[in-house]
Parts: sequence; structure tokens; C-alpha cells
Amino acid sequence: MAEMWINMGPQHPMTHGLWNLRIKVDGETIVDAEPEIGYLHRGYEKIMEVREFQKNVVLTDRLCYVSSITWSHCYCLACEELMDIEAPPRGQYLRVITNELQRIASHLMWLAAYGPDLGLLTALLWALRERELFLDLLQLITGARMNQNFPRIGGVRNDMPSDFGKYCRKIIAHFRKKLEEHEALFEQSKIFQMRTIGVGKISRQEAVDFGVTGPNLRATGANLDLRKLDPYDAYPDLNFEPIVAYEGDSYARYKVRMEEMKLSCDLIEQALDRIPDGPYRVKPPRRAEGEAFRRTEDSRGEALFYVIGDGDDRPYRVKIRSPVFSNIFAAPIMMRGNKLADVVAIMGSIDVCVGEMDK
Amino acid sequence: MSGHLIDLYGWSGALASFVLWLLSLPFELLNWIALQTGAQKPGPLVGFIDWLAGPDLTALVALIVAITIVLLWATAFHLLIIMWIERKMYSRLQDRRGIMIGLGSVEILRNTIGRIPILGAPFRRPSHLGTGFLQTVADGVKLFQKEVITPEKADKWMFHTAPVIIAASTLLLFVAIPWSDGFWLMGSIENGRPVNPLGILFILAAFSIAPLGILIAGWASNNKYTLIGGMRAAAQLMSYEIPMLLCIIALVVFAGTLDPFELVRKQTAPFSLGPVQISFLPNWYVFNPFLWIAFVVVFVTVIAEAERIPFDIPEAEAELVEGWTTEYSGMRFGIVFGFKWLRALAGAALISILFLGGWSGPVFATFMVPNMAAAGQMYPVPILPQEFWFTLRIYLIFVVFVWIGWSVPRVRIDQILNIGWKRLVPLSLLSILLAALARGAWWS
Amino acid sequence: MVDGELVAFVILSAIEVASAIMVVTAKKLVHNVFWLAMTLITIGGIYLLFRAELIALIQIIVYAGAVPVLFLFGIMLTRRKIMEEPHESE
Amino acid sequence: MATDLLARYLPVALFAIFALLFPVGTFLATRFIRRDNPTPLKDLTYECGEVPEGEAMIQFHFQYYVFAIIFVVFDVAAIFLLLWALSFDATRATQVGFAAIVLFVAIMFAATNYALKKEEVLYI
Repeated sequence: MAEMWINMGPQHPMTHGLWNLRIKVDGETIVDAEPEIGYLHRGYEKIMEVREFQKNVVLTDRLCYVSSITWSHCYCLACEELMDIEAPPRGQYLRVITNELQRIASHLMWLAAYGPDLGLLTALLWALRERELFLDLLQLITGARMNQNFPRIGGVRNDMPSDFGKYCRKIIAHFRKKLEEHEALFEQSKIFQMRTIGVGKISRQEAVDFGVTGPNLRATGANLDLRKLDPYDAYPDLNFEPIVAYEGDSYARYKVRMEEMKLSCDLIEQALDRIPDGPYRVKPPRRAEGEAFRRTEDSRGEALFYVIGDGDDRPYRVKIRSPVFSNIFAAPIMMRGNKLADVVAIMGSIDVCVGEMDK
Repeated sequence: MSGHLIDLYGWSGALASFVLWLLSLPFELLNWIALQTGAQKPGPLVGFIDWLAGPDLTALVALIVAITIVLLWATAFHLLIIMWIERKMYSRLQDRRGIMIGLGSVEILRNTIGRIPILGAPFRRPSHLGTGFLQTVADGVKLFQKEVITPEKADKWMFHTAPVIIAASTLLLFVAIPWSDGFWLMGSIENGRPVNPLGILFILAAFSIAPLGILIAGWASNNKYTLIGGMRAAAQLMSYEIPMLLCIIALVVFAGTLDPFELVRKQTAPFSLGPVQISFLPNWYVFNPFLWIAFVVVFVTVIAEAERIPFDIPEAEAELVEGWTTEYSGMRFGIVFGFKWLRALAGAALISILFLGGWSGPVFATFMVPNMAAAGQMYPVPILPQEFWFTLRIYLIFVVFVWIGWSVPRVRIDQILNIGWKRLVPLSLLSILLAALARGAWWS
Repeated sequence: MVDGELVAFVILSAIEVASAIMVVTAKKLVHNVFWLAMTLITIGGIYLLFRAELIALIQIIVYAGAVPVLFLFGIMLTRRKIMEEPHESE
Repeated sequence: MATDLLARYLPVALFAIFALLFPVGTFLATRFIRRDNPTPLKDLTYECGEVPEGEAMIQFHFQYYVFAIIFVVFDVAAIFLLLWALSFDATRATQVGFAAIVLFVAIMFAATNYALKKEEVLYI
């Protein structure tokens, strides 16, 4: 029986960016898959070596175009570790708030992309409609909608407006109601369950072996949330339990992300309750020596920055660990034995962002 | 009471004689000049005019006029409207306004008619706040100008033939679909009533040709996506033809005929089911409890035959780019893509004829219109004619298609085939059994 | 007066014979199936001339709709270049 | 009756010619409006921007073939049932004939269910 390779990408509706998934099919069944990346490689790690520490934030913003604050935040944390400073409490809370807002916006973008993947174009418009609200909130606090350039080494760029809390609570209350509509559209639909339950299974051991992190790992039953495991900023002060699902299939990954959006709403409300007064930023030193790394719970998994300074005002070497990079290479495991049409149900649930994957 | 507005044969006959009269005018003139100049007999011209006025040519031209009317009615009128309905409707489902290009978007119209104080109001709208109806026209014009790319590796001959097969078989559906007692092409008049004993079977036959074209299209493009898409499409269309046919058989057990006119006539009568008689309810087969299963199954199969969303896996733009239409471009793509709506339209008409009373509707008031076929005579036409009721039903069914289509995800191909063979076929066999037992028990 | 029925018969049988010849002479298997479908459809038309309306429609449903598709699916099981040596990609 | 049949199918025959001419005419008409500018790159088989790999016209999995066979079988059976349904009133006159048909449908129903329960490998 003839098997053939099918290219999905770089110009393919499934890929959500420039990368290529080569799939070997036997009829309709997937025998093997091979992700091919590098179409969007921009040499981030190299560019960052020639820019000053602070000026790199503008680059890290553009690592992932739907979740820029979380990436800049991770970089700033790594630099703070290198420079041995710490952000003041108000800055830390502001970081938590913007991080979680960005996480919701990112997860909504994933939801918006997952719908059309499964042929449900209505979900795209609905999820983007809700995402607008969170982008508005981010705009209110940072002034920009996409590349906010908000975290700073030693804090954040500016304080939040005085009435930010009011708007934020209002939108979150509205969003909680709207989320029920999305659940009706997705998980209460029998066809969605048919498409996702039992599809793209990966065991916890395999996921750990392949370095899968974030919601994709938590969907296999591993209670591994860096906000809890390796806390940073104001997260130790907040009460929350990481979301875990046990099936390891597309439906579990979907479920984890949906629940995480609710968790982020809780975290934002808690942070707004507890945010202290005071300065939001300290002045970092210009030069740094030594090496430091920091990992954070990005919206897609474990983001890691490893920064080496050689006493200059520029980093000597920066290493970025992208969660999507690892997640995507576990995709062949999830795909083998499934049907060709399941590719979209699996890749959509993994949540690919090519910007951070190709760096 | 005729009940229908368009009497296709009367109309087209009158139009044909008008066309022929226009054609003969120059010859009549020549004839007249020849007579004036003193010639006794104007020669062969008389024979030509006689031939023009003869019954055979008039009938043929009348038929051509009728066919053109039906083609334009289906493709230029209904196709544009249901495309507009779909696009507006799903835009509203998605919380947005959708297509907005209207008359006000046409610069010339806005600058001329739009300047008239009151009458020009619809033309004065801002460019993108119109009704959106012209968007489909604009898309059609755009597709007309697009380059047609033939892949180098494609089997060129088959590649260009396949869209013709698909389009022709889709159009052929409309020859058998009557739009009212007077607006039909296929059939004959017996005892003053139109009959077409096997009309529904003809529609099914026209539906059954498309898989061949799709499979050939998918193969000829020599592309992996089109090959898989074509196979999926053919398998799906075939699989859903069987339950459709079986459910129509269940209906035939009750109706005893495959004649669309007869089916509609039977459904116009008051409801009667064995001993039960309800005077205020029409005898639509959807009210018949033994045919509920059949109705649901036919509805689902029509959605699948039209390749609409829960079953649009052959297209499946998420994994197979554009399914079997991937390599088609320009008007070839436009035809095969746009005619999917025509299939949905024909399917909706089929559902309406089979279960929802076809074009029957209440007659409120009538007005007299001159009979085009017979000069000087008037005949009564209801304010809301049968064509209106039929179109209304078709659009409502189509709105349900859109509603379903844009609120559920797509079903996987093996699940589609499983639903078809493991659910719908047994269900339709069950409905045949139910219908046969019900009729056998009550009427024997 | 020309007999319309005869004209129809001549045209239909001409198409039928021509496509039947194409069935055996066409080079590619899929073309053969296409011409076979044409033959079967025109046979349906000839049934119609015999006043066998039902059998004509059944001919189209079964022989034009189902059988060529069955053949096509069967052909997909064969190698395309059946006369040439097996083609291995890569 | 006989002439009526052909009279009924005359519009169909003409309509079929028109239906064939419609797409052909549209395709020909676009030829005069559009401008073709083929390049080797453009004429390449679309494979998501990659260079096409291997042949698409290959030996394919037999899974769909099974559906085609079942389809033909069911098509013929359905046509048989259709003939019965069209003459329902006639066959019902004899109770045996009616019972035979009900039995036929029942066997078809049972066989379909049984076969579909057993079939797991052949289905894709």
C-alpha cells in the first residue's frame, strides 16, 4: 500500500504561521509526521547580543505576537536575577496583572484559531470579540495593543490608571458570563466532543520526555505550574491551584486552557485587591556580569531566558527556550495512528506560535 | 383559481411569438416593398415568413425561452439571493454586520441618482453601509477576470472537463424542480393538471452524477489535497444518497407516487392519517408521525449532499487547503464553488416538495393580469402566488441550513461515513418498515 | 418532416458508439472510466427512446452514478503508470 | 401516452444541452476578459509553497473502495424497494407479498446492523 508525504505548510490554513508539517499518510491514517521549522527565523539570540539590556525588551516583545508581555516579563526577570535587583511590590503586582491579562488574551486567540481549525468559524469572531476587551484593558494600562513594551528591568514602565481596577473588574465579570457562551459553542457540542475526545493522546511520561510544558503538559495530569512550583513576582501571595486534566487528549488540552482563563480572572481580581502603594520601578544598573536564568509560566508553557553578562552594557549571550519549540516536536507522538483530519484538532489544541518557536 | 403567477408555457409561448414577429418584421417590409413595386408573388420570402410563424419553430423558441427563464431564475436570481442570505445570516451569528456593498457603493449611481432629493436616498448611503447585495455580483465579476491556472502536471483534458460535469449535473437538477403549478419545465398536462410521474427520481439521478465529476476533478488535478478531497467527497456524497433514497421510499409508501405535482396536491388536502382527520392542518408529510424519522434523515442527507458545514469535510479548508477545488482558479473555481449553493437550493426545494407542502399556500386576494398567451383575456393571480410560498419555504429551510452550519464544528470523514452507514441507513430502513407496517395495518 | 425521434436516436447512438470506442482506445484508465460513464448515460437516453422511463432513470442512478465511481475507486488501487515500470517517489 | 413521454423529455434534452453550454460558455467567455500569464512557478502543483514531492496519482488506500461496493449494493436494493413502494397498493392486496417485503426490509435492517457491528477494520 502506497504511503505518501503530505506537506501542511508553510502556506496552509492549519499552520497559523510559517512552518511546515510533513505528514506521512497511509490512506487517511497518519503514519508519521515531521515538523519542519525555520521559515520565520530572525536570529533573535544574536541580535540581542548587540543591544543594551534594557533595549532588548522591545525585541522580546516581538517574540510572540499574541503574548508579548509574558515574554518581556521573563526576560526582565532573568536580567534582574543577573543584576541582583528586585522589582518593588507594586511593580510585581502590576506585572502579575498584565501577565494574566495577556494570558487571557493569548488563550482567547488560541480559542479563536481552534474554532476555524475544526470548521467553526463563528468561534473565531466570538473569541476575538472577547479578546478586544482584554486588549482594551492592556491598552489602558500600557498604551498599546500588540507590542506593549511594558515590563522593565526593575519593574514596569508606568503605573496603572487610577480607575483601572474598576474597568478591569467590570470586564472580567462580563467575560465570565461570555465564557459560558463559548463553552456552549465548544464543549457542549456533540460534534466538538467527537472531534477531540480521545484524539491526539499523549501520556505523561512521553510528554515529559519530549519537554512538553504548560497547558499541554498539565492536560496529561502533571501538576506542573511554574507560578506555583518556582514562584516569581507576587504569585506566592496569591491563592490558586493549577489547573490539571488527566486524559492527555485534545479535549483535555482545550479544557485546561478554558479553565486557565477562569483562573487568570481570579488571579487578576486577587491582585487588584492586594496591590500595595509605592514605587513601581527601581533603577537597574547599566552593566552586569555573571550569568542568570529565569523561567516563567508563559501562556504556552515554560519560557526560559538564560542571560550571560560580561561586564558590558550588553548581554554576552542570551538563550531563549520556547515552549512551543518543544511542544511541536511532541506532535508526531500525538498524531500517529490518528486520521488526517485530526491533524487540525491536534495542532490547534497544542497552540502554536511561530514567532517564539523560530526565534 | 390557478394560484400561480408564472405560467411558463403561456409566457414563453407569447414571448416566442413576439420574438418571431420581431424577426419577421424586416421580411414583412421586403415583402411589402416587393408588392408595391408591382410584383405578383414575392417569391421565397413568403415561405420563410410562414416557416417563422409555424407551430414547430414557435414551440422550439418557446421552449428555449422557458429554459432560459428557468436558468436565469435559478442562477441569477435565487443563487445571488441565497448567497446573500448566507453571508448576512452567518455574519449576524458572528456578531458582525457582514457584507455591506450596496447601490451606494457604486460611484456613478451615488453621484447621479443619489443627488435626487427623496428618491435617491438608497443611493446616498456611505460606501460600506449598504445592504451588501452587490457583493456577490462584485465577487462574480472579479472571478470572471481572474486568471485560470492549469497545473503543469494536471491531466489537462479531464481537469477542464470535470467542472463542466459538476456544473451541468447541478443545473440539471432544476429542470425537474417545479416552482408552482405553472412554473415548470419537465412534465406534461393531463386532465388539465401538470404531471411528471418520476420527477423526484430524476432529481436523485441528477444528484448522483456529481460524485463522478468530483472524483475525476480530484484525480486530474494531480495534487494530494485534491485527490484525498475528491475521494472523501465522492464517498460522502455516495454514502448519503442511500439514506436519502430509502427515506424517499418510505415517503412513497404513503404517497404512492414520485410525481412532485401529485405530492404537492396530496399535501394541500386536509390532514388525514388512517382514521385520524384534522381539518385545520394541511396534510404535510412532516406532520405524519411515521415519517418524522424520514424527514430528519432527508434533512441531514441534503445538508451532506450540498456539502454544507457539519459535513463539508470534502472541502475541509483547515486540513486539505480547499479540498478537491484546490487547483481550480478563476471562473472554474467560481462555478464549482458557487454551484454548491445551487445544490443546497435544489435540496431545500426537494425537502419542501417532499415534506413541507411544496408551493401550496393560502390565497388571500387576487388581482387580474392580462394573459400573455391569449390576448385580451385576463386571469386571476393571488397577491401572494405559489412561487412566493415555495420561495419562502426554500429560504426558510436554507436559513436553517445556515444556522446549523455556522454553529457546529466539522465532522471528521470517518465519522461522517459512520453516521451515514451506521445511523442513517438503519434509521431509514426503520422508517420504511414503520411506513409499510402503518399502511399495511390500517388500510388492508 | 424530419422525425425528431430518429434524430435523437442517431445523435445518442453516435455519442454512444464514439465513447465506446474511446473506452477501449483511451490511454489513461481514468479517461476510460469517463468515457464509460458517457456511454452508460447515453444508453439511458436510448432507453428513454424505448419509452422505458423508469429504467432510464435507474440506468443513470446505478450505472452512471455508482458503477463508474466504483471503477474509479478501483483504479485508485492500481498503479497509475500501469505499462511503465513502477514509479517510486524519492 | 407514448408521445407524451418524449414530449416531457424534450425540455430535459434541450435543458441538458443548455446546462452543458452554460459552464462551457462561461469558461470561454472569461477567456476574452481575463489575461493569462502562466509562468513555470505558477503552473507548479500547489503544495503549500513547497516543491511538490512525489506523485499524487498513486495507488491509494482501498478503504474508500469498500464504500463504493456497499453503495452499489444498496443502490440496487433501494431501487428494488422503490419499485415495491411505487406499487404498494397492488402488492398489499396479497398478504404474502406484503409480508415478504417487510421480511426483506427487516432482513436488510438486521444484516446492516450486524455487518456494521462486525465491521471495524474496513472502515476508515
